[in-house]
Amino acid sequence: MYLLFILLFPLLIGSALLIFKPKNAFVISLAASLIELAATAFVLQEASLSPVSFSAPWVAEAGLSFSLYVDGISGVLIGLCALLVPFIVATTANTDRANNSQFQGLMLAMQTALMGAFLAKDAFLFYFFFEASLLPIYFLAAIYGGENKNAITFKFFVYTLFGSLFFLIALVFVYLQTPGEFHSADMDVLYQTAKGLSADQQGYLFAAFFLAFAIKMPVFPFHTWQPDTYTVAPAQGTMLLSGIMLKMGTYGVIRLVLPMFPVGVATWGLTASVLSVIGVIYGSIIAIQQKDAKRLLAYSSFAHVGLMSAGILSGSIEGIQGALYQMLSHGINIVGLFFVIEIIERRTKSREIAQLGGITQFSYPLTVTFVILSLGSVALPLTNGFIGEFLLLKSVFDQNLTLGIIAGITIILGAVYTLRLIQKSMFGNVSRITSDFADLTGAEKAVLIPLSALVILGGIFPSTVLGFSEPAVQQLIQWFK
Amino acid sequence: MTAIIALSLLGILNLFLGFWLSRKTIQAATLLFLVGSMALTAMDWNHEMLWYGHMFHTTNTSVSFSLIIQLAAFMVVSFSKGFGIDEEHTHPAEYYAILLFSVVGAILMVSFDHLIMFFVGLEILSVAMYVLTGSDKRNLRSNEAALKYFLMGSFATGILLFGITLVYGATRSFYLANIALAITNTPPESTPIFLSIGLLLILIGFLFKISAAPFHFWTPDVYEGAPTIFTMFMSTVVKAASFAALYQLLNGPFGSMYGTWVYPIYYISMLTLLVGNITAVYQQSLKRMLAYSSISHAGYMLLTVSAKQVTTPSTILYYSLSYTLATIVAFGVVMLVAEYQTGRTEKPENISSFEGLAKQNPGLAFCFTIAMLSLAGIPLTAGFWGKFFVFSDIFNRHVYYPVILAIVMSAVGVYYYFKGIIAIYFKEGDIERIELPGLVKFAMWACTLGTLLLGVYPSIVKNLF
Amino acid sequence: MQSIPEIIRTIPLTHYIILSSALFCIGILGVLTRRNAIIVFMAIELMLNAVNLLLAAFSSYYSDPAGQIFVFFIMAVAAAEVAVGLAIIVMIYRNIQSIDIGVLNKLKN
Amino acid sequence: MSLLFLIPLLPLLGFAINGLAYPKLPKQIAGIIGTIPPLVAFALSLQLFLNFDGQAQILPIADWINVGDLKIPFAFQIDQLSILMLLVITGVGTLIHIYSIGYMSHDAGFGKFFAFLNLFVFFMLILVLGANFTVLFIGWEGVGLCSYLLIGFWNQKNSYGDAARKAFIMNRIGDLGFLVGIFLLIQDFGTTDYQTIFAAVKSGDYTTDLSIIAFCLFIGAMGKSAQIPLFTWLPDAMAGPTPVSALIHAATMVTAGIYMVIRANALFELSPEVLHFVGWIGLATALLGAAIGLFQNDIKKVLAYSTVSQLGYMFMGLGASAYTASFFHVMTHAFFKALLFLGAGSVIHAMSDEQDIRRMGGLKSKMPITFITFMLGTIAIAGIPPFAGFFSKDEILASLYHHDPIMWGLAILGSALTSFYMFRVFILTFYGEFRGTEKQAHHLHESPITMTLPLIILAVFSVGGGLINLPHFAGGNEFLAHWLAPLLPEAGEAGEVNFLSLEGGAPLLAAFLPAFLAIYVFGMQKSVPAEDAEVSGIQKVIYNKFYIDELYDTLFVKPISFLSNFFFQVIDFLVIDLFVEGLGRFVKYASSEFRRAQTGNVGIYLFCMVAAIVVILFVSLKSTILH
Repeated sequence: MYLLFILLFPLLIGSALLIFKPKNAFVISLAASLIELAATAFVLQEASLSPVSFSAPWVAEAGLSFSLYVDGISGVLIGLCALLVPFIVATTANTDRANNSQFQGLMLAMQTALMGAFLAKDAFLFYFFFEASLLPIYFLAAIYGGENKNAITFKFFVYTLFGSLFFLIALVFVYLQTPGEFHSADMDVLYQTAKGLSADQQGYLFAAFFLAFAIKMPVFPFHTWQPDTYTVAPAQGTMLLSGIMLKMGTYGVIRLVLPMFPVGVATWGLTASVLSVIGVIYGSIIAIQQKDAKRLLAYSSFAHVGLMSAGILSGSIEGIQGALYQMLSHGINIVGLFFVIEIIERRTKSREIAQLGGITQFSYPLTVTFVILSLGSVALPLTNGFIGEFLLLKSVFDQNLTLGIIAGITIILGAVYTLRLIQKSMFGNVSRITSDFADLTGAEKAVLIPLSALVILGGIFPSTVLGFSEPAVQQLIQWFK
Repeated sequence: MTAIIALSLLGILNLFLGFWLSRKTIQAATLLFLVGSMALTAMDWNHEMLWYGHMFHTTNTSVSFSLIIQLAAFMVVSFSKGFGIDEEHTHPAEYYAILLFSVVGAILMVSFDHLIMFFVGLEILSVAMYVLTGSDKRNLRSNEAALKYFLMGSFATGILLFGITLVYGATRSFYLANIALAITNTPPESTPIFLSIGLLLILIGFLFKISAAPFHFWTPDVYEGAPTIFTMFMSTVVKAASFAALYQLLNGPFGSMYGTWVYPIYYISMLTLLVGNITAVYQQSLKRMLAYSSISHAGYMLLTVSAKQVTTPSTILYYSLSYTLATIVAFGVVMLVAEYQTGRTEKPENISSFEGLAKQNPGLAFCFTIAMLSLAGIPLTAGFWGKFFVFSDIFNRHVYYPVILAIVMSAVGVYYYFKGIIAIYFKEGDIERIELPGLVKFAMWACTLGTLLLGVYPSIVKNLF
Repeated sequence: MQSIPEIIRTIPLTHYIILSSALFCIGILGVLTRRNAIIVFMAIELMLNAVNLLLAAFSSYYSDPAGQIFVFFIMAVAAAEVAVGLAIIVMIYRNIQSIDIGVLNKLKN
Repeated sequence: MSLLFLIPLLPLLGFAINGLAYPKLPKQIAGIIGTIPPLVAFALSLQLFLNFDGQAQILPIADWINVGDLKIPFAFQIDQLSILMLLVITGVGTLIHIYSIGYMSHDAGFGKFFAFLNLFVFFMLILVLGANFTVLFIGWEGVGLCSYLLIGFWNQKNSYGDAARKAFIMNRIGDLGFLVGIFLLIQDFGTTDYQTIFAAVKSGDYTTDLSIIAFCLFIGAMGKSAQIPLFTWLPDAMAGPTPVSALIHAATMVTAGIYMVIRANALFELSPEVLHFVGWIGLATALLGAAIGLFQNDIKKVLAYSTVSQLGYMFMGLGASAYTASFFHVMTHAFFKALLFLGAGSVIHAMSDEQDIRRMGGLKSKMPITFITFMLGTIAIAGIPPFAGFFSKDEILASLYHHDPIMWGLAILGSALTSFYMFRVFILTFYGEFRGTEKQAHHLHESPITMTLPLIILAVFSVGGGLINLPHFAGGNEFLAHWLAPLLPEAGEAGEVNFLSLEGGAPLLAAFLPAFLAIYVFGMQKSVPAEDAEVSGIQKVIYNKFYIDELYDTLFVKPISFLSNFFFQVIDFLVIDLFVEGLGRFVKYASSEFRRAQTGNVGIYLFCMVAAIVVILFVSLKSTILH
């Protein structure tokens, strides 16, 4: 029942905001997201003892049930989602979006879609939310986006939808193989059924599933929608996209692809890993010369997620645990980093790296938090990013030595572009547009400082999360092997 | 069953009311009649019965389809306030009466047990549609549409009749049950060849009615030329009724000839999907685009018919309902905006006339968006489940290529449906607030909420039978 | 004195089928080749009559009145179609002073 | 022992206080808060050292990464090696903190500076205390971070920022190798714990080729300890404040690579080819560094290349399995190089930030303490007995002599070069005429006590540091060798040295002759190095560091920049996206073609229908008709 609450509560408040258009949307939205966080924390507390589930009949005649489930794996993701949304809401403080009830309402609606995808136990319910999440984010980006938003967001929408249609068709295929008059799309049943398919079928199905998730993540070469969309979307939209939404792709691979198609993964996993690793290097290299800070981060996110994908596809416990942890870390880091860029853009009206400089002289706290978040992003030990990347690189390395080393180059390239961004924006000479840079406001600090603290805490106490997810991952691995 | 008698009588009554009552009252009366007939129809629920010497058969399936048809008619009538403002030349009562009659025809089409009954129903519906298409007498486009529809429609009727005749020749009966018996009892080698020919010709007659490629050519022209309110009616009622009838024929008497009819249907549905979706992309007129969209939806539904699963009738029902709800809203909004834009812009039905609609008319924009999403098959809307049920039905047949094409084409579909959404939300335009009469508002929101409800909880309809 | 059905049965069924198929095809050809709406319409009527003929033949051969009853229905419906069809054609003629179907191509693409 | 956790914790605390309170805290308080942690840590380390019972101890602090079978705890290991490192880090660290109070007193970023220094000490302590390679890696990257922060400390200047980034990135290249080494260790041993791994290695309980692991780890060391080919960052790192150069880029961080190899000596011992490689890399670096050092005119650059070169010596020692000797040199080098840097800092401080030795001269009388201590440092590094540098370097050379005479010979050459350029710097700085501006001359003064006190203390150690491992022939008992013996393999140490033999005599000659030569050239002839523009020929090549930076720029930086633009503008936009967008365009095109079928002519529509009917009938009934 709690699960139902954490699923529907944001939507409820969100639609109320959309319909009644109250004046103080910001307070309502923030309060709602905090209540959601508290409720989720409570659920996670329960889930750390044993998995929590909820089930209700849904489309009974098609064997679909409205079943929600929190175990170690989905718990991490709903935790991430519930944790980040309050921050993302808070980033609107003191802007004209703060009391824009439409904006806030769409964000909360988005939260429900994301929570739903992570909570779903029924594969179709997952798909349902997987696609439904496109709508609020599409409108967020297309209404509030920047230059050339129509074409870009449209491309994003059609592209991702296109991918997920293949997922749908493959899912229907497996679902129809399930026993019983009405079949079933419960994930456990699907695992069982899919395992019995022939190697060829597993291969095709793997490809269809992975395509959808690869576009969502994105994995090379299905990424061309991503930098544009991240750049054009409003900061909060970008945060939702990169912080949480892309995790639906990685989560989908963990939740569905690995347990359903072990043979498919065995046959095609390496190919997919290679693509992922190409993305890691490719994205990092492109990021090095980017002129637009937001686009740089977009490519860096592309690079990071490639490593997660490769780690997951290695099918090892380190890979999956590392990916889960990295999803959490990456979410925190990238939200913080995009917010830093947003802050700079608010004050200077520019994201052009070459035009910035010397900001540290005006805002020490901004510099410190920016550096900490960046360090998380370059995976320095004792930051959250290190734990994830360490485990991920190890898993890729164990799977294939060469691939692992190539993927490892990311720690070098990551440092190259991240440090460049820091230096050109924070350090160096003050430029014309940064010459009257105002220090952080209280609301901005209230976002950046906790996020930075999380970066460090995450690097020191990973076992809280890793221990939480370990049993579920162990179970998955058992099944996978 | 009593519904068709009631509707026929009420239709005549309507004609008389036209002498005395104002337009508004007649509209209200028509709505009332439809509600009444729906109640009568609903009374047959769970009372399976044969009527008129076994020529008419009420089952739960037929009752559900009848209800959808009447629901569609109800919504169309609700939207109809704007039709025939020109009092001098139009007589609204006549159109309402014709609408009611055509509903009778459609109900016959979904409940027949005898080919004569089917033929009569089909012709009542068709002839009524010819009239309605041409009802805007002064408008050359409407004239042209009517003539095209009429010529091609009666041509298709000829083909269909020849098919029925050949089947009769081969099976010696017009009763569906007897035809089925005759086909199964005749050994394949002694089956006359014209049985197959007859079946195929009947099928072709249907393919014309549901506007499957390459028998779809009339659709865009007629949909565009006809007054929007009747396009709305045509695209919903005719389609639902034809699909129900097609299913009943193919899976009833001709079920054992699966091998003969299924391959043409596969290929034709693929061609339909391709033509409908691809051609829609380039359309500038929203109305014409919706016509192509209707063609493409015929492709999806044809796939289901070919699946021949236990779940097929409920899938067709669900799909028809979701398509009906969305289409009514879509055409409704097109109609309202085009009415507003008439005189303001050159081509009131073009997408460009819709730009900026959302600013002053958020409700209208929202309903339109939901309709488009549903047509595109995005989750949260009824259209998603429609596609889902179609795919799972057809997959049960282990048929893959048509499905893959269908998937690709639905991505193309997203492309053109979103052109409408982008226009109303993200393009600059200065459309003022459009005042909506209460009935229109009601119909629009009812359809929209219905779409959403079905999108979240499809079981309400899907497990009716 | 033979009854009419018996007389009908003196000619093999195949001949009826061939005859009405031929008529039907002539009707189709007429539809395809003519540009005058009235003539096209007449050709369609010819197709319907081919059907009627065949139905009557089958009906006689099978001693089943249903076929002939169907003929009546077809005739009735055809009459209704004629009424509507001619009205449409007249309407068009009034508007453009022509009933050439080739002229009507405002709606396209 | 229970207070051990305080040793790294205190600097962390200092960092936290100074870092959080940075702009508000007054400088005096910031200085004290910054200096106390290393001081207390030094005291604790000393106590640890004195009470050490010879048994290595593992001190688990907390669970860290636990995934499946992989368990990596936060754990400290206290043994002979880490205790000595603790002493060096906290000891030298404390002195440099004290020195910085004076040196940085005019700087606006005073508090921040101490925060970073504390953070560095923290990471360095983690590095040496870690009980497994992963914890070592925390420190390893952490010191890299601090190095980055401190090199770019004066962040307004873009070239400093570039130097900082260069240091971090080159270190990261090495770190990747190190990381791969860690992964290989985990693959083979399932853990990164020192004790487990070394025990397994010693008992032969391993499956993979250890030399690959050793090689990967050594790549890490090459980055951190600035060996060829990853050495170019170290001279650039002199952009940082001088105390940083002394602490990080001379005394402690750069020796982390040596520490790591000594720590993992069990692995390296079983990979002789890697050790061989280590030796040759060390030798090449030593010679290259020394050669470049010959012609540098920036006092800090000279010292930087000297550091590169000395690090090369240490690796040479490792290559000859002379772990004690190398570690000995680590310690003495920490003393005299820190001393030299601090002395240089004192000079620079006095010269109002002038670093070019051609603008100095005659400072002897103005800065007596700096002069004397710098001289002692110079003598020590040149290897003149009985100063610390002599003993440690001689020990390395002696073991090389037994290991590989060619290497030994080249090492002697390097040693001679060292002696020459160090005396060159020394003479040019302190003797002769003052060659700076009037303004600088006016400002010249001896540094404050906070700066000179560390100089004096370090000078004492530079002179007497040799006592730590005084060989038997000099009346010592080789304390260091005995102390470290439990951790090291049996063999590899040199025996007695005879000063009349080639083995004993050559190093002495190499120390003295070049020194005299330098004194003659720069002291008596009073020649001053030429201005930049006048340099030519081979000298120009050397002066420009053999154009290695330019080479790297052409080989790596430019191609990657090119690739970046190429990927972005060509692959992304023209290839991949064109395909994606092309699909859309194709659909549009198809649409525009398809719609032409809709001619509007009923006749054609009907014709299509009939044609379709014929086709359907024909195809469906083909088989039936043919039968």
